[in-house]
Amino acid sequence: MLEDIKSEITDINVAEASYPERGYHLAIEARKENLLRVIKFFDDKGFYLEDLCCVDYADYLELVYFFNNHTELFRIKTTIKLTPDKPSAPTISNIYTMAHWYEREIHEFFGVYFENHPNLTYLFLHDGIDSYPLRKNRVPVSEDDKRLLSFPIPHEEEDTFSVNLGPQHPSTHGVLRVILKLDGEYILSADPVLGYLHRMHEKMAENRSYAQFLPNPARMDYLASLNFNLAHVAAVERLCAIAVPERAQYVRTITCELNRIASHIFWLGAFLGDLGGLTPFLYGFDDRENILDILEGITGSRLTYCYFRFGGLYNDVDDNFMDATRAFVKRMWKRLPMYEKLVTKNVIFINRVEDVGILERDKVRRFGCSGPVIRGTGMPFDMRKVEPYAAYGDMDFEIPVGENGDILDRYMVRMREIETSLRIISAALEKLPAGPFNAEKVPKKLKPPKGDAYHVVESPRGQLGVYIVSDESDTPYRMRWRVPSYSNLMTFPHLAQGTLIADAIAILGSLDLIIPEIDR
Amino acid sequence: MKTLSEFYPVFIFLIVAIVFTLAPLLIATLIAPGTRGNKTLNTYECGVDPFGGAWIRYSAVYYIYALIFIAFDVDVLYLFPLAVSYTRGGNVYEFYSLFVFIAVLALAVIYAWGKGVFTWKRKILS
Amino acid sequence: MGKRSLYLETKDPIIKFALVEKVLDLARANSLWPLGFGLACCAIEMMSTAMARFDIDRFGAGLFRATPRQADLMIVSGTVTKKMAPTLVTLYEQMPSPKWVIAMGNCAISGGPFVFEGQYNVVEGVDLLVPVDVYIPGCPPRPEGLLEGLMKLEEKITGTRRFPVPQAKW
Amino acid sequence: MIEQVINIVGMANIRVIIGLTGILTLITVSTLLLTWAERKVAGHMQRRIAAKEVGPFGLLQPIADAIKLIGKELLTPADVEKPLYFLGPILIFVPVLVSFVVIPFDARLQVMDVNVGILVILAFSSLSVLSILISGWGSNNKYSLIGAVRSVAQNIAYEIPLLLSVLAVVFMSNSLSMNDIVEAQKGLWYVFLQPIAFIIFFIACVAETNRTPFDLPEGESELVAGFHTEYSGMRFALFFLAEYTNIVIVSAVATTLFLGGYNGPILPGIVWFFLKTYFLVFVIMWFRWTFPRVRFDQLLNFSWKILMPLSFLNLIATGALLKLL
Repeated sequence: MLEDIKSEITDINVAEASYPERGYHLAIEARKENLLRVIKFFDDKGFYLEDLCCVDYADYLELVYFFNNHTELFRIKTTIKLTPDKPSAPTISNIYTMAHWYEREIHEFFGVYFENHPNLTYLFLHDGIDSYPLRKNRVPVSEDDKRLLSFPIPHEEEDTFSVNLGPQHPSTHGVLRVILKLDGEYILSADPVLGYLHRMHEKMAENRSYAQFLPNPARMDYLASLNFNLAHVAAVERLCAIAVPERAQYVRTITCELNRIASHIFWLGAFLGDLGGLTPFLYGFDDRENILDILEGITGSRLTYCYFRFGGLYNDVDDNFMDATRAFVKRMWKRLPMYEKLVTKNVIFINRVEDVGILERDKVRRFGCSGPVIRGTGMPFDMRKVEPYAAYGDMDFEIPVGENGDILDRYMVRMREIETSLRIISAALEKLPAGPFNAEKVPKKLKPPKGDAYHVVESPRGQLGVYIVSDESDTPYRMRWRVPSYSNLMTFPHLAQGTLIADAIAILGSLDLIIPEIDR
Repeated sequence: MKTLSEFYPVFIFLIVAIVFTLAPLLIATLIAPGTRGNKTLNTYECGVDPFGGAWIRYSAVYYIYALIFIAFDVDVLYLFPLAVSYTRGGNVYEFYSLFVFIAVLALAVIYAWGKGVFTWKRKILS
Repeated sequence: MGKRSLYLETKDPIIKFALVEKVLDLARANSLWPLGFGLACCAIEMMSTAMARFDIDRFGAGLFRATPRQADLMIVSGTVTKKMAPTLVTLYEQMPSPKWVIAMGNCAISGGPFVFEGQYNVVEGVDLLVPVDVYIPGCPPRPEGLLEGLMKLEEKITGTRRFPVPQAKW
Repeated sequence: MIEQVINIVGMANIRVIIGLTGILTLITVSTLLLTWAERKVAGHMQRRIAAKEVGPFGLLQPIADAIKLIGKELLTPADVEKPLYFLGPILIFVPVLVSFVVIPFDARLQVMDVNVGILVILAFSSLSVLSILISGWGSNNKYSLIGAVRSVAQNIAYEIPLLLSVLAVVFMSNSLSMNDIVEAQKGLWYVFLQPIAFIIFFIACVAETNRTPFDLPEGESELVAGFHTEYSGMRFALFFLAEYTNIVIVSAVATTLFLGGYNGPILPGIVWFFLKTYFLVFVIMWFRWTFPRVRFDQLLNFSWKILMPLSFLNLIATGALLKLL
């Protein structure tokens, strides 16, 4: 792979990066002029755009493009430098359509203007913000930019109206607002408006030390807070090359899988609530409360856990946690057939979800979505297998996969994933090694070396990546969270186009979105 | 033969029903406190100001169903006299007329089915 | 968003007897229908309060109404950002008159963990926007905390407390 | 003293007044009972105890709800069609109350024995959808407009199977009067002779009263609160009242037509009648907590493609079998 990249593009310098320290295999320094050629090259090679973010170094702005491959793991970091006073860059939304979302975000937060970008209006922020928030020094929003950013009011037509599936709606699972253009019952176009729960996590990361930032990831995605906690901790461990003892890795795997089951059960209840059936929600919460009690025993909180530390855990796992988990696994195996009978065999449910919201397999590379959304289309793309972290390396489990990518397949993938998680937990419980649960000499004031690192974790919603740039101080210079719900949401306008309202609500539910994770 | 005046209980019930609904509304207006904010009287649309009103040429995709319904509803009412005077074991002529009547009705549904009225395709634009 | 910009003009009912008000308050206290309005992590704890184990429906507050027109209790469960503030004020104003607000969680009380110098997008406390009746601290508060908040609100409406208060023994 | 009253007012009027007060008390009591029963049934089906703290076993809960709703402010949004908006909740209650006139609670316990009883019921049952359309269109809210137009299409779709299944019963009983139908079922209830007609009738009734799995007009998860999104306080309570009374009416008519009204071995007639009616009401509530919601085109096609041909065949089969008897 490296040789044909070198041969293909001549006038950029390509540097090999070692995966264990950096998290990516190749670093390419492109320039604004040949950026489109490089992107075109990656597109032909079948790469998908994993993440696009911007880092504000004092004397230049750097746009960072991460490319990766679904079939075999090869992550490439491509960077271009922009002048800080009037930063502008060519848009790549004509090649990777979903890149226009990332570009709108960068335009709002950094003021980078993208030439011939389809729609540069506000996505996260609102017009009360007068400076670009994530810039290191205060840069006021210029006048023409204000006009560019202001929100266009859809004009009134004769026989179609635009409805706000607004911030407060029973089936948007939080404060997501989607403006639907309706012709009778059919949806002509749906475009989400985000930012109703933007809580400035990335800005906070820049003036908090690594340890002080520990509780924040749990507030980003409150249903999978242990996975987010693990992503933050593992990224810093990769940056400072801290070795984590075996026992801590196993306990991390067990608790993350328990958290995954709890998140999938919550999704099952909320999704069926969107379809009108309310009873599975309460049956699901019965099991979920069981898990919450087990995790509360060792972590101390019910929902927003802060259990992992750099190099290990907060406290060790006692044996009534082990018995409770074994009892839970045994009970859950008996409960799954009940869900099967109550939900999967229900003919109204089958009619509502079969062949609805089909995501074609070739389009998946366009959107870069991940998690059950991509596994529903038949692609076995799971970070626990592709980039094993914690103790997933020596666990053997197979990844559940759907066939034609409709809502029923996404539902089936999540239910099979609960079974896979149960198998992982029981296997990990058997092989739990004794020994220390914390690395020995982890300095209190952590000062990672200069450089950047990218670490990926499989959260219940998909591929969660953390990109940390550190400058040897104890606070990260820039921390970028690549969240799965954001790229899964990008498939919604394509899937909901032309369907009925009831289908669109079912599709929105099947994507399993967590709004604070999208808004960060 | 019951003349129209024989149906006066129905009319009394009608009036009492209206009074039965107006009374609590009157009580409510009397004993309920009131608040007025500047957005209180706006139409509710998930917390944001709606884009334009709701009175538009709403394209009800199912007006074809209404057409078939009108044809049906009238025909089915003609079956009621036949049902009341249906003799058991009498002449078979009544059964033939019933069969023909229903066959004609069934034709309407089959025609609509063939025409694809009942399949709702996904409207893909662009 | 300094002084509360909420313009709210309340007028008393036309007929006002002490007995009628007492009966109404007792009825209102026992059937508070909350508005289905979850913002962030506290919304998940609010949902688990409505579920089988803690069951807020025992106190008559189980019917989560989706429209503000039919709700009389707004539980602000989560962070109120500056983009969400006008929507929250609109929803509060669109609720018919005997209405109450519970600020659930640190974010609703004072902006919680997201208040730092140079923060540009969080309203530090819901009471800057709407008059709040009961504050429930916690991040997120446990479901029992929400139930205790409901009891406190019922005590505020009717003046008498339904259950004895657990005495601190130390 | 009673004689003077009788000859002043006339025997027929006395019957109407007693019938009226009886039915009004029946409606209020049954609505309070049903709201309590709905919460309890929902609770126990979802493994939780519902409405326990307010009065013994939560029995005072519906009364608390009713008084609270009376004490709520009646908000009338600004750009709403005033006459339609006010008329909606009133009109929805009228057909519901009036169709109690012809229901035979016991052998002679009937406000008025109309010889076209069934037609009165069917006529008024199709009236209630008008008030839903009026309130949906009048409140100038996109969600209520979509909900209202949906309820019209749903009512149209399920009117025909309703008529055809009632026809099958009228074929058997040769009379439209409710009393004669119940008398004709003295020996064998029609539910055993006409099982298909009963199933079609019951499904169509669940659709008429907009209950799950056909509750599309006020599908909470899609249309926020459907046609009564803009109604607050007592007006919303009237929609509530009309919905529960509609359920009682629908199950009362089903018991009269198929389960042999007040016929029953030992207990007096009226006890049998209420037992059967409230059993059917329980079944309708049971549907609500077990089925998800049907999509809109499936709802229409289910009626036009499955229920209607089935009722045709059933009608032909009834006609043929009657000939052979």
